[in-house]
Amino acid sequence: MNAISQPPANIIPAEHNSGAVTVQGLTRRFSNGPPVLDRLDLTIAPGEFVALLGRSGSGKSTLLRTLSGLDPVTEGHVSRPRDVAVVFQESRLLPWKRVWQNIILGQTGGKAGRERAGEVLEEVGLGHRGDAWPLTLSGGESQRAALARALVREPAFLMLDEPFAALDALTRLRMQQLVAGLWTRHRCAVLLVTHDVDEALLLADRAVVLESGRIRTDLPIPLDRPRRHDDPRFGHLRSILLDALGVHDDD
Amino acid sequence: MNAISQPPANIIPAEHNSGAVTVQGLTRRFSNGPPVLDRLDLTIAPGEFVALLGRSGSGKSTLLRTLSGLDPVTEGHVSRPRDVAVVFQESRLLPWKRVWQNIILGQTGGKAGRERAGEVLEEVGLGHRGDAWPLTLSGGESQRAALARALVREPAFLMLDEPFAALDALTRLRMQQLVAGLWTRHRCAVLLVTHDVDEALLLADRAVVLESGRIRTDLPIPLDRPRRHDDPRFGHLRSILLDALGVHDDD
Amino acid sequence: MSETTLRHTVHTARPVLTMKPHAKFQLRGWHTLRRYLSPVVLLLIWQIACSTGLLSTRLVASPTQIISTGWSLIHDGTLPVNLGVSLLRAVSGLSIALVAGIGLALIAGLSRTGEDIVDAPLQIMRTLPVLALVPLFILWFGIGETPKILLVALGSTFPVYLNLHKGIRSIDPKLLEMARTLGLSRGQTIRDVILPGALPDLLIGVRFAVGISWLMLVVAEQVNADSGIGHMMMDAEDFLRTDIILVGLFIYGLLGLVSDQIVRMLENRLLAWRPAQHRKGQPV
Amino acid sequence: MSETTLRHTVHTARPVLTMKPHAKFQLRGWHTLRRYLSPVVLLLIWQIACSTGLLSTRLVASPTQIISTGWSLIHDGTLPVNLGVSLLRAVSGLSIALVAGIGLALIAGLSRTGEDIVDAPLQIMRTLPVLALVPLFILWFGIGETPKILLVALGSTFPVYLNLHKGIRSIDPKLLEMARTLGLSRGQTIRDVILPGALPDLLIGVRFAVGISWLMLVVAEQVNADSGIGHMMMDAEDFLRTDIILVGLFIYGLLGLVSDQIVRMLENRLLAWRPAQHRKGQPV
Amino acid sequence: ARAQDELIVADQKGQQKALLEAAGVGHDLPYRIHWVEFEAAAPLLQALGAGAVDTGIAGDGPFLFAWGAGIPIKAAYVVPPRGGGHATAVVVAAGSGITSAAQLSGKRIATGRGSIGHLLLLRLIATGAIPAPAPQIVFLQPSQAKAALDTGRVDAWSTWEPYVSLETTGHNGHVVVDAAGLMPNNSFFVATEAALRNKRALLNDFYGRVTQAYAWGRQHQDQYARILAQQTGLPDAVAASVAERLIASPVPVGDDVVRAEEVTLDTYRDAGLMTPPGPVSSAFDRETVLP
Ligand SMILES: Nc1ncnc2c1ncn2[C@@H]1O[C@H](COP(=O)(O)OP(=O)(O)OP(=O)(O)O)[C@@H](O)[C@H]1O
Ligand SMILES: Nc1ncnc2c1ncn2[C@@H]1O[C@H](COP(=O)(O)OP(=O)(O)OP(=O)(O)O)[C@@H](O)[C@H]1O
Ligand SMILES: [Mg+2]
Ligand SMILES: [Mg+2]
Repeated sequence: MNAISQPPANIIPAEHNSGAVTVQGLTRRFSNGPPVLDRLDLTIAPGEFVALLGRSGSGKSTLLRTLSGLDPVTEGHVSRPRDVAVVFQESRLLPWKRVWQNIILGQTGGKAGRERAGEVLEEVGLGHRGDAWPLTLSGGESQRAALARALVREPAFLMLDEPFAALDALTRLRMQQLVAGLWTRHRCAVLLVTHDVDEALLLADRAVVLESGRIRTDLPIPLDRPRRHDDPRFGHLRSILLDALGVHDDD
Repeated sequence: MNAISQPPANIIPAEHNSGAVTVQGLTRRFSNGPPVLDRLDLTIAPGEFVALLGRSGSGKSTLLRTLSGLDPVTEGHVSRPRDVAVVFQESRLLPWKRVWQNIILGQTGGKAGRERAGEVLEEVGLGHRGDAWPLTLSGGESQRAALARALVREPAFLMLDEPFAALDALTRLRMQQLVAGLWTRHRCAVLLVTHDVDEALLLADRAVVLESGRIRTDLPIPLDRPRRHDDPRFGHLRSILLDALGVHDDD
Repeated sequence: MSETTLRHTVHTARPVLTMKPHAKFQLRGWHTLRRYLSPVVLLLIWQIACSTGLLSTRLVASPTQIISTGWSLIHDGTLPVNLGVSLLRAVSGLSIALVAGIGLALIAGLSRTGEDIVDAPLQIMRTLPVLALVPLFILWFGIGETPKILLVALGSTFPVYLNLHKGIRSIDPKLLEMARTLGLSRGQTIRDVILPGALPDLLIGVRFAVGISWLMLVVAEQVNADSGIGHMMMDAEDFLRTDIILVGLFIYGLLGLVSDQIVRMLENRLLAWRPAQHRKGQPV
Repeated sequence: MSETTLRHTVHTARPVLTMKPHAKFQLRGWHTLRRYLSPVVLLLIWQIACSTGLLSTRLVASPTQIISTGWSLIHDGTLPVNLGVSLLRAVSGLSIALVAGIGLALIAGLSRTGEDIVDAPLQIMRTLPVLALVPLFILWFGIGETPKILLVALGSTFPVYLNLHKGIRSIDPKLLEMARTLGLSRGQTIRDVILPGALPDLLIGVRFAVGISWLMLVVAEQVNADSGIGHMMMDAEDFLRTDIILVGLFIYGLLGLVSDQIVRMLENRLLAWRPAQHRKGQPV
Repeated sequence: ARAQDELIVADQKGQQKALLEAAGVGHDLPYRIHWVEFEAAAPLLQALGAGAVDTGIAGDGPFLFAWGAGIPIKAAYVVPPRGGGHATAVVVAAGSGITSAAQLSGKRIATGRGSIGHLLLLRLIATGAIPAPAPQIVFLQPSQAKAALDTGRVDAWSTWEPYVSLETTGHNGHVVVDAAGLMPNNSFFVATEAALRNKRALLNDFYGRVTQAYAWGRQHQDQYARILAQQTGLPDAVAASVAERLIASPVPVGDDVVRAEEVTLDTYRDAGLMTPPGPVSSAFDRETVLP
């Protein structure tokens, strides 16, 4: 209750594992409703890129919250690297700090901070808005600023909750490439929540589908990179995933 | 400054037009930056379904704000029907009212209110969350609640700002059908902001692309309804739109 | 993340955190009790200081002495009568203050013209020492109950006004815009958006107002009063009856606790919409 | 939407609204001036009531009389000296109150244990009438400057504490969660998230504290004081110098205005991040 | 720890200090006088009780209440009223038809609770000067009482200097009855028991100088009045009248004083305002010897 920026009391160092994300038997329920997460198991190897799909309200954000240490683990066991970065579903920028200050928040970069922020803002296409107040950003701009804030940290484990939802096709492509680039360079573990099956197939090593609180589909994506939509296996994987999501790929 | 729920001082009844939306020479700039909207012209006929596309930060939400009467018109001329409903990019639910109360907010339905809310919540797949507090909703759930709040009003002019961005493929299809259904029954004018070209092509009579503050592309979509992705003209229109958005449809 | 954790994991290549389930037991009553632990501890220290002679009981009575004085005051009816009279005055004054404060805050918060008219005079009056205003009140309202109740009302209007006004000004403009596009009437917007949105601020204002209303009685009940808690205090002060003064202070303290508890209950009920983990205390 | 609009368009099948450009002229100075129009009008009414004999000047001096008394007090140095002395006491007391209030609010706002320890005693003390505490302060701190400054500090700590505490508790938990996942240290979180987020509340608290600090002087300067604005007021009260009392009230009022103006300037500067259309007054 | 050669003297509204300085008897002291000022008797007596000052001046009423509350102080030196107590009186506003104490019966009279005005009313009722039905006593602070009297909310005001002079000289009101012969009207220099033990010599010397100062004041009454006017902002006429009634000849406490205060104490006890903790004589210090 009383600690800012301190992990929940029940976080202890895990010696048996070196940087992987492990979730075992995680159950989460709100008040006395049915469990949102129900004895869920998930492992993400270091450097692995996992896409998390699932119906609206299936518990994706809840899982991310638990993994970021914001919710207590009451049933089950969770272990993850210490250096994480999270892009939440909402941008969560501090409205009283200019965009560039938000980017390097908590970074002890000294004078270089401003420059570093400028660079990464340039990368997400917000170079011209660095001095703006967050409340004046458009929906997509805030989402990109939140992304920039996560990327600048180069974490061991990156969690992204629908980070491209408010972006137009072109900007979305650019941002996907940016995340892919960071991942390639840095080989961090990534958990990407997305509703876009194509996005999952383009970026991830593995796509998992959350349903009724459990991982019902765990689909490896053995495509070479760079990936292309017209790869014949792409269409196949696509229909498997859409099927798992309850959409029949006939229209 | 002093009026709640009163239109800006400069709204006057337009006698020469019966329910159409007209924007003439609308210019909007923030402080002394370049104009976000630059002598923009747009007409939406009564009962017309227009999709508005554009890069992130191109001014789509700004246009919607002006059309909803929230921003003053300093240059140009805007006229629209009186009964509008808006779904903003953020859900904007009152956190202190239960979901069903948010839906019928300001409706003077009396006892039937609760029932009416229940019906429309059922339609957006939130029947079970009607009694929840908005802050406990997932991202997609709040978006659907905001949509329900607009639909329940059956307005003459419906503005939707990326209303399906946080929804999974299946839920998104359902919501699209819901909006289409309302539109078919009610024949209201609709302005839908979206980043999804397929969505625009599936739903709209016309797709307009905003660029540098003006409508650069105004593409009629002369397809019969119900529309299917495998229609050969669909692919053609798709590549025109993607091209207008700067994406080259080769991957 | 804590340094400790880092130290423990220094031998692994990548520091890792593991979250294990923890038992979530929370006795509801216990928490409420815990709040009142520190006042009780302070009382005990006081009593001990008096008993051991660290604090001269000639100057400051000990808690047990105060309780015995209090008991005799209850017994001979002094205390209940005075409390009752003051309660009536406080409640009447507070009611006026609530109506006036909320009304003025709405006027100032909802229209710029209203703010121009209302705010400056209130900001000026807010700082005037009530003691100096008492003769004016006698002039205008005589020496009966009216000036007493109005003094209470005057003092407690300001916190209600100031906090609510601030609360209205810091309501999320997005919600107000939403209300506008939904075509909510002025009354509906106030009822459904503005007052609930500014409620936490209003509650702080009310909290202050309750405290101030009792403080005002100390001043107001100097005017032709032969009963009331403020009268009792001033009387004791004039006759240097420190034990009675301390009984009075005790009652004021108790009042603080009770009003605190009531506002907390109100908060828990009225702010039920905040997700459970954020409601009590601070979530961080 | 207004009824008028409806009436005009009743002959069209669908009511339609047209928005035309409107000239956006706003003289900056004019708005500030307008705020102080109503106090000036009140003053004028007062003067007229006195001049026409509606208000007996034997009981209440007229503004012109007050100004002339004020002028002579300035001239013979009484006013500047008293003001200076009081200002020093108020500023010292306020500084302590700010440090204590912010510190305690952080303790109570950031940890539940801290709240348990700090909150209840403060809620109790908040309601104690200072007048009754004066003897204790003499006992503990003698009769020099210390008890005066501490009385001021005591009184003004509570509004700072209470408002900031509330402000901290109502910071958007999403931002605090964000700070946690970014690994911000406790100090960074306080500096970058908590204090800026609770700033509007803190400012309200400070506003109250400034007012209360001056009110406390009326009480504090009864003890071993031969100067100070509170002393001047009490003195005038004892010798029934209503004109001096009114000069004092004028100064208190002015002080209210000045502190109000300062806080407004601070607000405009510190809350610059709110989009322009929402900053001044209410956007609705 | 206070220096043994420093005397801390509490003053009300700077009046004693001003008198001592005007009389020029405050110079060439073998010790230091540290003056502290209080707005009223109550905080002054509290400061005495807390041991923060050594001695200070207070009226007999407030002093007896403080002593009754068990505060370790004693009255060491008496400042008797000049002219037998005209400084306390019941006054009425201009144009009032009340001219005698008997007419006050059943009227509304303002006074301060526990003040000498209150004592005067109690004495007037106790001695039958105001016959039944007893007047209704309205407790108000001086400024409040003034407002109430001016607006006719009360019929009379039982008060003391300078208010008596203010009302009569300033506003054409008149005195109905005063305290002469009814009550002692003494003021006292009250000292803490500790000071009486440890600083006896200093106190004796100081009280001697007070006597000299008052003697000077008697001879230079207009000069004293000027000082008073300057200090309090009272109109000159009022100040002159106050000076005439206040300037007295302080003396050590004698048997007559103790006897007189016994009456005061009895009045308070009969009115239920206090319960004395011991014989009245224990409230007085009889060992002051002028140098
Ligand atoms: N604090 C809470 N109290 C009660 N129920 C909650 C709370 N938070 C989330 N829920 C419920 O838990 C379920 C899962 O929520 P979650 O946010 O994890 O969904 P999601 O998979 O992220 O959905 P979306 O794709 O719409 O964002 C939802 O039905 C939601 O309403
Ligand atoms: N209040 C404001 N002050 C300054 N600039 C603003 C303000 N509001 C919006 N802007 C800027 O105007 C531009 C257009 O914003 P708008 O919200 O209309 O974009 P959009 O087309 O809706 O983008 P998105 O698809 O990302 O939501 C953006 O660059 C934005 O930063
Ligand atoms: Mg989610
Ligand atoms: Mg937008």
